[in-house]
Order: sequence, then C-alpha cells, then structure tokens
Amino acid sequence: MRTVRALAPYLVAIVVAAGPFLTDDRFLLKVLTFVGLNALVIVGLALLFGFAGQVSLGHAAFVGLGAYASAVCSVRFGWPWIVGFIAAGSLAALGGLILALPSLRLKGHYLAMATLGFGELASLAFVEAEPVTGGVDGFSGIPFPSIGGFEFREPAALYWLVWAIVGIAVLLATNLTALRPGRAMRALHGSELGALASGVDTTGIKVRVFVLSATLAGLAGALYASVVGFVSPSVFTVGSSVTFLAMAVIGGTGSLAGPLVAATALTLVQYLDALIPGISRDTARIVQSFQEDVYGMSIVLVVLLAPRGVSGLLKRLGSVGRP
Amino acid sequence: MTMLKVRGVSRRFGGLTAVDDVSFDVHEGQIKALIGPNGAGKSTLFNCVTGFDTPHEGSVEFKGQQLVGRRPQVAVQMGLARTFQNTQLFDEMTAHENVMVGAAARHAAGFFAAALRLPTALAQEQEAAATASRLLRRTGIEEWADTFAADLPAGIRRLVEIARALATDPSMVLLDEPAAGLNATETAELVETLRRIRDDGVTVLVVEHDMGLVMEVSDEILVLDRGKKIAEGPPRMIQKDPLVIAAYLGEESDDG
Amino acid sequence: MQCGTMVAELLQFIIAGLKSGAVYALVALGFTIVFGATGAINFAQGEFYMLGGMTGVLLTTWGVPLPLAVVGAVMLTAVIGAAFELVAVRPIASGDPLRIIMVTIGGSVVLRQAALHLFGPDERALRPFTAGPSLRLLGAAVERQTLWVWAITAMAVVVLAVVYRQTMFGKAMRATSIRRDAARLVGIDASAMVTASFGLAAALGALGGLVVAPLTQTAFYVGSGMGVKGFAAAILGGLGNPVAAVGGGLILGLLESLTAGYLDPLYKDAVALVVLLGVLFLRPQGLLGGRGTEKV
Amino acid sequence: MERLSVSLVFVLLVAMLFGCAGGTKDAADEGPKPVKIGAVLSLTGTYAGLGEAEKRALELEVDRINASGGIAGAPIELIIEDDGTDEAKAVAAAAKLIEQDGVVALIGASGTGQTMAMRGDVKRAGVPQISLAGGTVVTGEFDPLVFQTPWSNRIVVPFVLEAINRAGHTKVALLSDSGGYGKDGRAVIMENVASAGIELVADETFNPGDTDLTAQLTRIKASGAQAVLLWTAGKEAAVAVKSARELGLDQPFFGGSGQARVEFIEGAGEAAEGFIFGTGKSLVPANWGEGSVQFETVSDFATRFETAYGEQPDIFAGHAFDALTILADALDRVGPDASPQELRDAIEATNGVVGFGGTFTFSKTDHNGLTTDDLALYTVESGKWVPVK
Repeated sequence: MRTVRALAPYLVAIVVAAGPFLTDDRFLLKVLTFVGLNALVIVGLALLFGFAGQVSLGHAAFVGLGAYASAVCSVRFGWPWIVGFIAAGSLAALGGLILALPSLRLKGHYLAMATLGFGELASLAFVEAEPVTGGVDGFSGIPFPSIGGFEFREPAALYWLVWAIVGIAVLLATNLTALRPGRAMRALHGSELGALASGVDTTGIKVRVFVLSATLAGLAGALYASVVGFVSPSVFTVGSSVTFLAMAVIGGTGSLAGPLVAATALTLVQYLDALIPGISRDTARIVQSFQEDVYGMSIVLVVLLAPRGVSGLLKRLGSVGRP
Repeated sequence: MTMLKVRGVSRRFGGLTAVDDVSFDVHEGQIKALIGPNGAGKSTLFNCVTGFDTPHEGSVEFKGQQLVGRRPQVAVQMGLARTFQNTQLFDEMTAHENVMVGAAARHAAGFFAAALRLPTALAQEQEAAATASRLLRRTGIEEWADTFAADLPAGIRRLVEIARALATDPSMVLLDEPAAGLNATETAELVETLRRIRDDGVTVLVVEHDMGLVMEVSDEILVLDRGKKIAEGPPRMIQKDPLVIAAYLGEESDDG
Repeated sequence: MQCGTMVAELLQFIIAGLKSGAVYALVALGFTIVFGATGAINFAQGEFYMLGGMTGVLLTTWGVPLPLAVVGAVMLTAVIGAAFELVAVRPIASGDPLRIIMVTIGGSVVLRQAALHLFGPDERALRPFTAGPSLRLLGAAVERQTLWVWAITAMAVVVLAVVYRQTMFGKAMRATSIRRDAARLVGIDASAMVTASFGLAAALGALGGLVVAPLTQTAFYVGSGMGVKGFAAAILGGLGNPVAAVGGGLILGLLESLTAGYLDPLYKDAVALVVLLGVLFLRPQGLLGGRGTEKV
Repeated sequence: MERLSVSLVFVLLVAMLFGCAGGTKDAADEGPKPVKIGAVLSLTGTYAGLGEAEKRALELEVDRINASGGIAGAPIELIIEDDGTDEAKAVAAAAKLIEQDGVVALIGASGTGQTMAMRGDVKRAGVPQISLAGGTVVTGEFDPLVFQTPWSNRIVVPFVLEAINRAGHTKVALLSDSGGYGKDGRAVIMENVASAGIELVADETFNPGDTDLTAQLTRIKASGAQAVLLWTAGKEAAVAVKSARELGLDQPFFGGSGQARVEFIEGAGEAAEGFIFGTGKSLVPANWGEGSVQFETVSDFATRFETAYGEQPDIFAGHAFDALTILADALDRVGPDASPQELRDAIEATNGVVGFGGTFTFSKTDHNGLTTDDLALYTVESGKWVPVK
C-alpha cells in the first residue's frame, strides 16, 4: 500500500506525459492543454487560498496581464517567445506585489474587496488601453511558442510544453508546502495570532504567496495567448476569477492534489458534449447553462458542509479502511 | 541583569483605561507572576509587552531594546515568546508540526531554497524537527507528537503551546494562564515544567489565577487591579498585603 | 449667457451625481448594516439591488399595481436576504470570517444565475412612478423619477434613523454591532439581529434597484457592478457608520458625474474602483470614520 | 492515502477520456458520404439569445435541403458546437470540428471575439469560415478564408449618414458606446462623415452598463447639433433617448442595426417614437416589393421558421440562414466532394445569391457582399418600427 501511495504521483506524471501517445485526437489534446493552463493558475491559488487562507477575486487580471505582456513582446517588439514568457511572469509578479503590499496589511475581507476592485479595474484597462491591447476587438496574430528555433505548433507539442510547465510548478509547489514555508502558510491560516507568536513573518508570507500565485497566473496567461493566438478582454473578467476561486475552494484546503483534480474536472465539464459523444445535446446544454450555478452552489456547499473540499473528502474516504 | 523593563505603560479603550501607568522589571532567571482579579488588565498588559497591542504611553525595553511599535514576530526574533489564554494552536497540524513552526522562527523565509530543496533548507528542516522532538520530550508530551492539534485535550494544548514558544529559543517567555483547564496532577507537572524552563536559563513571566501554583513557583509577584499596579514583591509579602486582600475579597463579593 | 449655460451645466451634473449617489447610498447602507452585525462584508449585497428591480418588473407584468409591486418587491427581497442568512451564513457565523466571505461570494453567483433562469437574459424596464415631463431648475432638468429617488432615499434614511434611535429593535441592533457577546448578556438574541440585518440590507438594496429601474432598466447582471460601487461608497465614508455611508454614496455619485462631465465619460466606472482601492490602501477607516483601523 | 485516491481518480478520468474519444471515429458508411459542415454558436453565455436563433435557422435549412435531395444527392451533416460566448471554447470547438469531425466549412461564430479567436485554426486547416458576427474587423482585417453575412457597419454607416444629410442635418452629435459594436461603428463614422457632408459637433462615448448619460447629453445639447447619431446595440440606447427627452434635447435621433431590437422600443417607451435607424430591408419584407425574388425568399423563410418554431425569425436567424444559403449555393457549383480550398474559391465566386440580408456578391476584396441597396430606413411609430416613406 505504501509503495502504491509513493508511486502514485509518478504514475500520474507518466500518464500525463504519455498523453499524446495515447491519442491522436488533436481536439482532445487541445482541451487537455486548456486543462493544463487552468491547472497552472490553480497551483498558485491552491497555495494562496488552500494554504495561506487568502481570497483573491482578481486572478483573471493577472492571467490577462501575462497574456497581453507576452502578446506585445512577441508581436509588437518581435522578441523571442521565451523573453515574452518571462516578461509576462515578471509583470504579473510586479502587479501582484503592488496590490499585495498595501492590501495584505488589511483583514481578509478587505483583501477580497481590493482584489475584486483590481480585477474590475484591469478589465477596464484591457478595453481602454487600445493601442496596447487592441481594445474590445482583441489582439490577434500571436505566434506559437518557440524555443531556440523549435516552434510548438502541433497540438501534441503545445500539450507537452504546457504540461511540462505545470509539472515544474507542481514540483516546486510540493517542495514549498512540504517544508517550512508550507508550514508557515498553514499556520497563518490556522491561527494568525499563533503564527505571529511563533515568529512567523505573516505579512511577508502573505506577500510572497500572493506574488507567487500572481506570477503563475501571468505565466498561464502567456501560454494561453500563444496557444490560442488571440487575446481579448472578455476572457479576463471577474467572472473568470470567480471560476478559478471555485476550483480552488472545491479542491479544498491544505492540498495541491485536490485543487488540481477540481480544476481538471471543472474544465472538462465545459467540453462535455464534445468529449462524451453519446451525450444528448440537451443534456450537455443544460449542464453548460447551469455551469455557473454549479460553481456558486459548490462554493456555498463546500464552505458550509465540507470546508476541506475535495481533498478533505478524499482523505476521509482514504481513512475509512484504516484500522 | 534586567531582562524586561516596563515603564509607565497605559492603554485605553474608548473611555476605559485598561492599563494605567504600570511600571515593573523582570530579572534574568526569575519566574515572575502577574496576578489580579478579572478585568484587571493582565492580558492587555501582556499584549502591550509582546507587540500584539500598542500602548498609548510608556516604554517597554527588552534586553535593552525598545519594543513598543515593533511587530510581534520581531519580539519573537529578539527572544521574547508568549502563549495565549485561549490557546492559538494550528488545528490542522500535528503537535510536532506546531512546535516546528516555532522552531523555524529565526530562519529566513526561504521560499526559494525550499522550492528547490536546497541543502540549507533541508538542514534547517532537520534541525527544526529535532528541536521540536526535544521540546515535546522536555514538556513531557512526546506521545502526542503525531496527533492533530484539534484532537488534543485542553491540558496538552497548553503544553504544546509552551513547547512552541520555547522552540523559538527565547530568553524569556510570557505564559498567559497556563494552568487554566488543568487537573491537579497536570498542574503539579506544570510546576515542574516551569522550573525546568527556568533552569534551562529562560526567564518566565506568568499570568495565573491558580494561587497555589503562583505562590509555589514564583520568585516575585506583581498584582494589578483595575489597570493599576497595587503591589509587587515576593510571595510571602504579597500574601499579607492588605490592598491585595481587599482587591480579591472585592472580586469574590462581586461574583456573589 | 455663457456663464448661465455653464452654471446650468454644472447644476445638471450635480443633479445626475446626486441621483446615482442616492442609490449608492442605499446599497452602501446595506453593507454597513451587515458589517455592523457580523463584522463581515456581504458580497451578495449588489444582488439584492438587482433582485429588487427584477422582482418589481415581474410583479408589474403580472398586473400588480406599481405601488404594491414596489412594496412587494422590497418585502420579497428582504425575505430572500433573511433566508439567505439563515441557510448559508448562520451555520458558520461564529467561525472563520473567511468562510462568511466565501459563502456570500458563492451566494451572489447563485442569486444572479437564479435571476437569469427565472427572468431571462434581457433587460427589463419599470414604469416611471409618476408620468410627466421633467421639471426645470435654473436651466437644468430634473426628471420626475429623480425626485422619487431622492424622496425614497431620504425617507429610508429617516425611517432607519428613527428605528435605530427610538425602537427596542434598533437599540438591540446597535448594541449587537458594538459588542455581540455583551449584547447577549443583556438578553439580546444576537443571531436574530444578524438575520434581521441581512433582511434590512436586502430591503435597502431592493429599494435602490426599484427606484432607478424606470431610469436605467434592469437585468440579471447589474448586481455585481453595483455591489462594488456600493462598497466603494460605504468604505469611502467609513465602514460601519450609517451616516458616513450615505455621505460616501453621495460623494461617489458626484465624483462620477463630474468626472464624466468635465474629464472623460469613459473614466466614470474607474472612479469608484480608484476610490475603493485608494481608500483601502491609504485610509481603511474611511474619510469620515474616526475608529481605529482594522488592521490585524 | 489522500495522494493515492487523488491520483487514482485522475488516472481514471484521463483514461476514460482517451477511451471515449477513441471510440468515436468509426461511424457506419451508408449511401453517399454526407457533406460535413460545422457551426460554432453561442448557445450559452452572453450571446445565448443570438446562438439559439441561429441554431434554429441552420437546422431548419439543413432539413429542407436534405429533404429536397441534398447536394447532388449527398446530405448535409451539420455539427453544432456551443462556444458559451467564450473565446477559448470557440477555439476548442473549431479544433474539434476541423480535427475530429473533418468538416469542409465552418459557420460562425455568433460573436466577433469568438470569430477572431477561431482564425488561427481556420487558417492552419485552410477551411472557409462564414461568420455570423457583425464586427467590421471580421472582414475588415481581411482573410481570404473568412466571410461574413450580417450588414456590417461599413455599409450601414454611410447609408445612415446619407439619410441624415438628406434630412437636412449637417451638424451632428455622435453618441456611441465603448464596447465592440459602438467602437467599431464610431471608427467607420469618423472615416465617412466628411464625404457625407456632415460635421460632427460632438463626439461622446459611454461605457457598456452605464446607467446615467446626463453628462454626455448635456454636452450634446450645448453643442448646437441638429441631430444625434446614436451608435450602440446595448440597453443604454433606451437610457439615452429617455434622458435626452427629459433633458429637453428634442433633436431627431438616428441609429443603426443596434436599434432593430424589440428591447430598445420597450425600454425607451414613448421616447423611442420618431427614432430613425437604418438596417436591412428584410426587417420588413414588404420593403422588397411583393413578388420580387427577395420578398419571396424572405417570406418563405419566415413562414417556414414560424411553422417550425411558432415565432418570427429575428435578424440573427436571418444571418444564419444566409450563411447556409451561400454555402449550399457554392456546394451546388463544386459538388459534395469538393476540397475546402475548392469550396472557398466557390464561395468567393458567389454572385447574386439572394438571402435574408440581401443579395450577396463576393469578390476577392469584399467578403461581406452586401450593398446599401439591401438597406432601408425605419422609424418607430406607436411602439413599432415602420419603413420610412
């Protein structure tokens, strides 16, 4: 049993890495690539919400910041893709820092409001900064990612690129949570007074986690821009932020695996009709028109009934068989 | 040597003066007790001393350095640790992990090192784990190490919190009612623990209601009533102090 | 002549600003009342504004006379607000404030989606309360509905003040907002006060949604934007202070209107957001608030 | 334990997906191979109203064409995907239709953003796309593969400007929204005012969702404009005309296709009376003259639509009808086995095809294919729109 448990992450990694060998369905690979993009955002949100207990209603803005930064770098400036990718992460990190420094001094509900305000403001800016962002018409003609002359244009290549980055992010986040910073974050969530009395630099931890999660969102945005090739403001709304938050909340606290499962499941639901060929169109439509209801309802129910979310449920399931 | 030097500290809430011009010293190697009836301002004074609250007036010097206006974790890093009247443990972590949080108090945040599992991070981790185990043994609760804090009995929670405070490697600890909720045996063990802490070279300031414990363990006692210091001295002297007796009798008749 | 037009123009902007501002004030009052009773921000407050307008439209399309429809919509929304508190907030009221925030965020999505499914995606209009041409004031026009907005807001504020000062219920509410545990000691049912605060906040939001519906139309999606503006108004004044909430609402409305009038209308929506972030970062106790900052 | 269960769930999920997708490809071959056409529509989300009407029109027409023998005996197989008014989903839907279903042409998307987002995949696959979105950018940012059926601002704007000029107004105030439709229209208006002999004395904008336009209208009132040109498709149009009347701004209002919405007239009530807007003639089919081909085509479609669904088709249904009509016409010319490239060339050669929007004639530079001849001027009278005599 112990070996299975130890091997499980490797097993998942192998299955994910082998994806393109298991199917030649280019659509499915594209959908799974989108799953990877959301997963990247959720790794950051799992740290921020699930470990450090901070609410953000503005993460879609960081995704947008990254997407536009990478688009501008590669299209307007003609810089290599990787430079735009790094610029996207840096810009999102900077945005996160500017927002985090003043607002994290405040109590939790103020942070949530500040991120909401920031998200709305960013949405406006994406529309109004037309010379940079292309305004409502969007920004088109963004090239595929390329590193050193290799262009990731095939769905399988994009899939590998995105999931490789997700893999790295998950690995780093796992290390982070297993060691002292993870304990400090959980301590902060468990009791802020207790954390302060234990010498935890609570503000420093909050700022770092916030910036880290904003950076991951920015990188996801850069990948989104070059995978889709087109960016418009309608993608980076507060609505999307709520969706991200729902994934993190449903995924549960104190775990990376739970939020990743939630992100995967909730992203796949959006493509239900295309993924399960037998499903009737009406069923798929009902599922899709009630998608947001499900998000909202899930947040309420999880908070009321199962505060530890999917990860908590899985933990409980797992412990049933234990002596 | 004077470890803690409090001078003229006052803290008001609206019209109410919770702590009124209090001054006292705590010397190195002492166990000093802070007592007083309910609402005397003991917890507020504690908060003002540890950086959780800011006094309106007065100064708090710890090992010669000014503490007023500093953030609580700075006080911890300077060697001043505390516990709470309502224990503030991290419920979703084990007792051992709780103490480990304290053990890492003086390390840098180390996000980068931890994410990359650099040797320094791993070494610190081992050191923290070892410190935590040692302190759980020292406080006599090593059998609870792997229990989640949420599942610990009240008495053990207090000890875990003390162990966590000690893990920060303090020169002085402030314990807020450590005996509350303990039975007689546990209280007796607590007396031993407090002495052991002092013998390890840690100065102790303790707020306590249990008079037996206070008289038995403390080298010096400070008495607060309605925010004011009314007496200070060795236990024998305090026991006979008419002001103290009056204050406590007053409280009892209030309760009745 | 030139000077006259300029004065009329300024007056027109002020009228428009005080019109929007009055509505912000109603929504901001809702935030303030819930914050007073629970110490938490109700992220679903904007949805009550939306529900008021939409249920009012629904009732009139069923043939309910307008005055009855307005009263009915306010009461219905108040019941929804109280029910929301009972079902979703009460079970966690004593716990982590983070959970209350999450529940109200989730709840706002649920309420908005429910409105979408029940009322449809289209914009709906409510009849003006009294028909007729606008009134003139020194060359500026005042729509009749604007007078209703002011009158009803003023009435709500006065009634609220009287209730808070004079009635047992109001005193209990104030006591609860000062100290929950102390309130319980003197025999006040603090949880009932929290439920009542949600109902009251919902009623005020609904009133706001109803009085402007004839001017602006309403739709299932208008709640979240109004929530942000109402909160900006509430925190501009200083959260937890009803008088300041009204002041904050009026100031925000004026700021928006003058920005649209003398700078660029496109910056209008940014005003509330800049105010929100600016106040949060620089002066979380609000411009008019004297209480200690709510730092950790 | 937790990790194990989580991983198991994940592995199962992934395996299930691959399994499902693997099983979809072997459809039984009977009779002539169908012509596969994909459609990406917004059936949910913000544009759900548009997508639903478009879907009905497309399904109605496919059934009609197949019932009358299809394309040289081969039936049309229409595969509709929902993009949820979301660009990422539009991209995935396009990829699915192209890669998985192997469609020869795409219809859609309903919205401009979604249409633009699909462009990358469309280009790579070389499949022709007929968009149902009205944004000028769709065919303005020219792509040889992309066509569009709605009346774009590029033809509606000059038509309305000319009407304003003909009514004797030369000083005009513009009020437009900063969203897609308004911004697009404003750009085209700016290009055309001079040639239409009109001077813009005010140029005011507002944000989608604005509930108070006092500032803009006050300035327009002070600008001395003889007429107001309102360019928006949002609910703010009703707010604009209502507050204009309240503020005593009594100049005539003009607008475009954005006002061909029942919601506008309902929302504005009295204040909408006398509003003049330009849009397609087919809004009132009688415009075409009874007995004309156009009249027959539009009323035939309207009758069949009403029989099938119990309500009149709106303009969005009409645009979808046109996309399929154009596609069927091109397929008739090149046959059911044509490659996407041949089909594209055939669509570009479309000449005089009569649809709902008007008579479509594409060229190498014009992929919208309509002219001002397909437009008419309407005014609101007693809560209904009627053609201006």
